[in-house]
Amino acid sequence: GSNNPTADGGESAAAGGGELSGTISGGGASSQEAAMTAWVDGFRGVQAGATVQYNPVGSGSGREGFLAGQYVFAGSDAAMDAEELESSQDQCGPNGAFHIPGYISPVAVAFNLEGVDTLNLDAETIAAIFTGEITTWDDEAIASQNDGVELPDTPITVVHRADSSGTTENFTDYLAAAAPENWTYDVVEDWPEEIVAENAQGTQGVVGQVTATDGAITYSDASAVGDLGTVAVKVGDEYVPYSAEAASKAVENANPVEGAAENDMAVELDRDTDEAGTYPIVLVSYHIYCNDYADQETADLVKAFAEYVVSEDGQSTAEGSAGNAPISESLRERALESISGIGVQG
Amino acid sequence: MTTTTQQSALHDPKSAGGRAGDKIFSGITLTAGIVILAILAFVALYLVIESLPALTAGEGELANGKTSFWSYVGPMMVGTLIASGVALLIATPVAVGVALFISHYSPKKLSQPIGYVIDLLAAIPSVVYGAWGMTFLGPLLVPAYRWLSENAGWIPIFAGGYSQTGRTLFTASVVLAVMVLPIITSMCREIFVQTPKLHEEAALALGATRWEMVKMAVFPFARAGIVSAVMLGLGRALGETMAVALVLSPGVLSANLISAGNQTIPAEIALNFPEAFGMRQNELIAAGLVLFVITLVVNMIARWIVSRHKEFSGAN
Amino acid sequence: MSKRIDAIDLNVYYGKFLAVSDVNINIEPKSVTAFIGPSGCGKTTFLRTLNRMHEVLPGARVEGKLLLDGDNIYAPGVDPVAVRSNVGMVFQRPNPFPTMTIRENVLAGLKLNGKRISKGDADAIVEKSLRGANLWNEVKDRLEKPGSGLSGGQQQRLCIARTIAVEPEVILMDEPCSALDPISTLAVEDLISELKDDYTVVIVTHNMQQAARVSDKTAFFNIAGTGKPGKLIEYAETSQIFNNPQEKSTEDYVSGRFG
Amino acid sequence: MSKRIDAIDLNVYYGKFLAVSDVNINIEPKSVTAFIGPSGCGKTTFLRTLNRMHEVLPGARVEGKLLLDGDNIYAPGVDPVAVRSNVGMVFQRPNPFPTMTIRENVLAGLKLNGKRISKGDADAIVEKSLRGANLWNEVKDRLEKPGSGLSGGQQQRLCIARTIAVEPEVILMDEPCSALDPISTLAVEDLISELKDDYTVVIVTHNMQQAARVSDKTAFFNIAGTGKPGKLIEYAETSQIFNNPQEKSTEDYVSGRFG
Amino acid sequence: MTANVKTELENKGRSRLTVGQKPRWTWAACLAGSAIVAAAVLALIGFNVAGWAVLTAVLYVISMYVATLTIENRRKATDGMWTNLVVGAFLVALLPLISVIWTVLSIGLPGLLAPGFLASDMLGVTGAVDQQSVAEGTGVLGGVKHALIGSLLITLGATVISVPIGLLTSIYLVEYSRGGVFSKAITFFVDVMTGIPSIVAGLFAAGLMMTLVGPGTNVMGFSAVLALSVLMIPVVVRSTEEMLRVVPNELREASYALGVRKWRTILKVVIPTSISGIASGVTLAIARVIGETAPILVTAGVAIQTNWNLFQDWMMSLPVYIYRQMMFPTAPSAPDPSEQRAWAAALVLIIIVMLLNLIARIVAKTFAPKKSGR
Ligand SMILES: Nc1ncnc2c1ncn2[C@@H]1O[C@H](COP(=O)(O)OP(=O)(O)OP(=O)(O)O)[C@@H](O)[C@H]1O
Ligand SMILES: Nc1ncnc2c1ncn2[C@@H]1O[C@H](COP(=O)(O)OP(=O)(O)OP(=O)(O)O)[C@@H](O)[C@H]1O
Ligand SMILES: [Mg+2]
Ligand SMILES: [Mg+2]
Ligand SMILES: O=P([O-])([O-])[O-]
Repeated sequence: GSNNPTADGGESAAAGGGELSGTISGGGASSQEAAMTAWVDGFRGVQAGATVQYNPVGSGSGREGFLAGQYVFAGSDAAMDAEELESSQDQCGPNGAFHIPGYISPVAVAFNLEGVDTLNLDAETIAAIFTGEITTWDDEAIASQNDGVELPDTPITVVHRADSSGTTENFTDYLAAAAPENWTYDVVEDWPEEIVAENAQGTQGVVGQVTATDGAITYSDASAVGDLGTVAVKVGDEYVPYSAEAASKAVENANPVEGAAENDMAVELDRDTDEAGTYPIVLVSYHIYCNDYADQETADLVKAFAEYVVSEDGQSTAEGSAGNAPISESLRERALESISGIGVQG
Repeated sequence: MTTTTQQSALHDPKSAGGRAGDKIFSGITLTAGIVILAILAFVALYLVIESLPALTAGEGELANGKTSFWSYVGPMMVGTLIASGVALLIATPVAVGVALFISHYSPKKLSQPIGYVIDLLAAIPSVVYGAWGMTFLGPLLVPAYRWLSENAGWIPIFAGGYSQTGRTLFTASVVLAVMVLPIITSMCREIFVQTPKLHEEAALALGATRWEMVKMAVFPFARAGIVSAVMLGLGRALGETMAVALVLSPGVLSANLISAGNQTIPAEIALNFPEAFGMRQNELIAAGLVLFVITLVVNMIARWIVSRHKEFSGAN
Repeated sequence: MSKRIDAIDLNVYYGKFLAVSDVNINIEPKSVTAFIGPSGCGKTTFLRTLNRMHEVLPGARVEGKLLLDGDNIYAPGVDPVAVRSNVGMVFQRPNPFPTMTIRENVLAGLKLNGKRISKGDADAIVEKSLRGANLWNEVKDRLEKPGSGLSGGQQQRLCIARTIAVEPEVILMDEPCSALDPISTLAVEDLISELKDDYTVVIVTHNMQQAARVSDKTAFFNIAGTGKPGKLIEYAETSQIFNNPQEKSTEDYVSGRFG
Repeated sequence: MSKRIDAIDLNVYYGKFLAVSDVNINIEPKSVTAFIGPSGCGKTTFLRTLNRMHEVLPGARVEGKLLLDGDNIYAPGVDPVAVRSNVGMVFQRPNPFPTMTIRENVLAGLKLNGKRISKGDADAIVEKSLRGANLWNEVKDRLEKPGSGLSGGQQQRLCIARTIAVEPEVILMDEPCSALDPISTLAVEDLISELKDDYTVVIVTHNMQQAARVSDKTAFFNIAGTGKPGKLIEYAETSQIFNNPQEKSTEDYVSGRFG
Repeated sequence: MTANVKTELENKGRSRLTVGQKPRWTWAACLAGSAIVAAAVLALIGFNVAGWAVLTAVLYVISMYVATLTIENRRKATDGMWTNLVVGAFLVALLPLISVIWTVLSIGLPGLLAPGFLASDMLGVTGAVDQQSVAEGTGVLGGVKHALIGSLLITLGATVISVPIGLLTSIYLVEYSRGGVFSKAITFFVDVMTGIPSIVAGLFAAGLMMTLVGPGTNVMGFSAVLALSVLMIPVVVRSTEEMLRVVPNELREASYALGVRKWRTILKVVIPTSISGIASGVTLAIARVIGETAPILVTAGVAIQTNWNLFQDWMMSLPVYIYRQMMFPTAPSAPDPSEQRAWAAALVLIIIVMLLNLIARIVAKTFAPKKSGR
């Protein structure tokens, strides 16, 4: 069968000359699935003989599979910890593995409130809403930040993710850093069970639930929020709505993870930044590659694919399909440099 | 006539060849049994090995933040048992009723197509059941939940509010009930129609009404089969992941059927496995092992009940 | 406690196959009537129409009238269950309930009425019925054992006990003694003679001597050939059938000169 | 094509229950032997030991020797299937295969064992066996119909046809005529007399006349009381059993003065 | 005399046998009464159609019971009540069926009818494609060919493994084992396995294949076949076992007495007698596993293009396809095309199982006992 992909940007090849062949497999975060579909398709346009397959089994299983040698690269919403990095030497040789920020996406705080498209909220208020302290939309804490917005007395229904999720982890990380007073829970992948609220499986699940429930609010990958209202988050003195640039900027200004190898681009996001125009609730999903592969063929394929992903073409293809934020020019340069180090073991 | 060519007829070579057929066939069936035993023992072994780290983990070693493994699975065990218990409570009478309808009540011409239609329920993938429960059934039940909460709130299982979205343990149970219904129905139906005509007629000739005939001849004959069917249904209900994961809005155990909260083991595994690694994976598999034990205990009880009446088996 | 039975132009079908045609017969209350005839002539089939057991088989149906004390049991609105509790039946093949004990088998019909019977009464009924069927001595020590562990003849007598336990008004017996030894046969024949005082009894038998011994009237059924319907050839006092039959075929049959 | 049977100290058990004890009997080839006795005395049970059908029931077992032409069929290593293909059996309750047509039922013994036979041969066997069982005329037009749609007597004759179709050397019949009318009974009795020329025939019957008519020798079984084992009381020429029995109980039984 | 009786009857017009029966219109009266009462009750607490139907049904059953009890007797009342309940059970079972089928049909049918849905896979279908088709209102691209073939191959594989093994094992349990330790052990494990969460079966199969063929290559259709077999076997064993057990012993005896060997008796008498039940059990088992998502995802992975080889490379299957499309749309910002594809795929899956069911019934009918007579 032939599907006629009209939006196939394969011609303007960024890397390689189209002479590679073979199959490489990756697995991991489901958040990357839409973007990965676009990359896999786009890469086919660059390297017609090469196939990439990606199994969206989840970040944890992806890393597990990568470490077990099942996948040659992994997608993950969280960076590997020291222990995992160490065990990566089994598959990747003594130089281990490294992270590239492949997929950056703002996490929107989205709500369903008749007639309201956008609200200004600071971190404390967001935390108070999600912990259940603020229970109605016309609460003073909300109203005071939103002059001129007609707020109904609808009760607030908090909807969170039922499954373990990188989105939840990033969102709680933001709350813990920016509103430590109000968010007294840990940074977690599983929503704290002490907070009793509605929940649903997956991004589509929570968005669907909020869309169906008047007065509901959730956090979700911004690409999926559709027509829901979204929150502009207070950073410094201004309220910043989510956007690709603002998200990208947050990653740009992040600090490298302590003790990481030079080519490892795992970052520690600065959630309570004051920097203007930065949207701090960002999900960085990494691609994890080996520094060295067992054979040349794999190394070449992985290298070509990794380069394509961070290339301008790759990033814009993904943006067009998945709605994520493309990485900035400077990040791309660093990433290409890291990728160029991919070699063969021994 | 007395022969000295010892055992010529009883040991003739042709017969020996046939006997080999018997040996081979029984050997094959035995091998199949051994294969099953091996596979299943492997699965059990795998589970035990993978569960050990979680089962033996000391305080603070668990990845879910709980102090002990049992405080983690305990509530989910209860949730699982409630969900599948309620599902069976709903499904069993309906399923047996449908099976009876097909085998003894419906017009003979209709029974085949009706059986086919009910079997259709088994054709629907669990994801679809999940989606249906989440988007259609849940909201449909909300008014009933509201009513129950307002009027029967004093009953513990309805106490403490109700869910606005209908994604509750009861909704999950209903979905499970619909999923196990065809399993129980189909097996019961097949057994009901096997009831010897002789015994049905014996009952009717004594002046039994149709229902009395069913009680006298059909149910006793089918007892073991019904139990087996229910056990298969229970197995499905206990082990169902995707539908529950989609329908239920999980949370801590409240044993309240009509509000959000509670969790089942398979749904917990399905929801958390993708992001799990290391100890978290061991915990989830150990939770699976616990589910095994539950299934086993329930089945053993069922077998015991059936075997008590073995003497009165319907095949004689 | 007994009923008269009148069949009027009764045709009995299995689906399209007319198995018995055009039967007209009047069976007096408090009498024993024997049905005789070659195998396959429709004795069982006709007997089963007398308590509406025929229609239990898929596709089986009946045309004509069958009056029980003047009431047509095939009239619209008549409940077959009511008919069957008045007209008991013992089948050709013994069919005790395999899932019940011997005792439960005997009481099966009584339990239906939902009347609570005291254990004492139940015991009395069980004993009386089993004695009536000449089975008491053989099973009195194992009343709680399954009914299927009995020998063929024992099973048949158990079924007889089960039927008389409910004291119906008419008792139909389809070759009740075919699996019985002479002693049990004798006992059942005695039982039939006793039953006659209160009940109407209809019995199918292949045993001419038995028919001669127990019955007041005898009906001879015959069949012209395969695929043809069975017919009631002659119906009269037993002595007449055996000694002075009006029809040639009856004479041939009862004298064994048939076919 | 016929075998002699000798039972030596045969005890037959259902689990712990000794049903028949201590039987010693010699059955000549090419003869007809009748087993008679009251219901429950173990005739069926003993008959079933003659072709090792007894052991099919769970817990059932046999002690002692049973020689078929001098070979102990209960010797270790003996294949029960070989025994059964030499010793055919007709059951008390007719049991045609419900999945098969009448024709297939007759050919069951051959077809189930995977023997290939040409259609012509098969047709011949079917006709011969059905004629032998006096059923041919009734079913010849519906050979492709299911066997379960026959009347009780027809079913029983079908089972007889099925058994003689495999031409065993010994034929065991458990009350083969109990469901048959006199004509079919006569036919089966004729058949038995014919069979005797080639086969050894053992028949259980409750019908004294039948035993007297068809058998060369008669074995009388009796039982002392419930729970007691059945025993072979007397075994002799049929004429002697009926006219001049040595045992009191035999005399009582055959003259109907029993119990 | 006959004529005499006839006229006597005609004159009487009615008989003692119908005396004391409830009038024929009782049911209609009860139904109407129940409906009115139910409406009245609900009017007090807020009317809704579903509640009204349920309440009417409940009231109808009760009122019929009471009416029969007062006019006739308890036994007829009980019998009537159970008849109503049995019919009611059937109607109740139809409700979710109709509802689910309606949902699937109404959402899925347009997708199924979209040109090329069955003939194409997802190669080249990215979020951009979906967004474009939503924006321009053109037809949805992409199809299920790869998932359809994957599902069929994997299920076929699992069936080929599980049905013989399961069937033979249940034969062993019913016909050969005499309740020994070994058969107890099999029964024990089969019981435990009936409740295995499907994902655990998947993990086991993936782990087993990993040790056998090494990491990476273990992701293939065959691993999924193994996983599904683990799920399928217990269902086959348990249902077949039950069906074999109810075959009357006298048929086995009849066959043995003809000198037929045990194995032939089993194959030619026991199995044909119970074939319809066995076929139902097998179809149920297939229906159960063909809809499994999690175990296939972790064993066979996902794919966007057709793969015919069970022993190499990843493979898509219908349930995984449905699940991914539904929960993780190809274009997160334009989920409609994915949703349409998901429900259309669900419809395809249902149709497959229906066809399987039909085949099983035809098979059963060919061998099943000729039903007729006593
Ligand atoms: N399957 C069985 N299990 C236990 N006991 C049995 C079984 N079958 C028969 N018996 C008992 O064994 C004894 C002999 O039974 P058997 O069937 O051989 O009697 P029979 O002489 O054939 O009687 P009938 O003339 O009534 O057929 C009886 O006491 C009977 O209850
Ligand atoms: N269930 C059935 N379906 C179709 N035909 C049947 C059925 N039962 C019986 N018949 C046919 O109806 C006819 C009468 O059968 P019926 O059983 O009444 O005979 P019968 O006189 O009782 O014979 P027997 O003395 O052998 O019991 C026979 O030709 C028989 O084949
Ligand atoms: Mg008859
Ligand atoms: Mg007997
Ligand atoms: O990308 P998620 O981990 O939130 O599914």
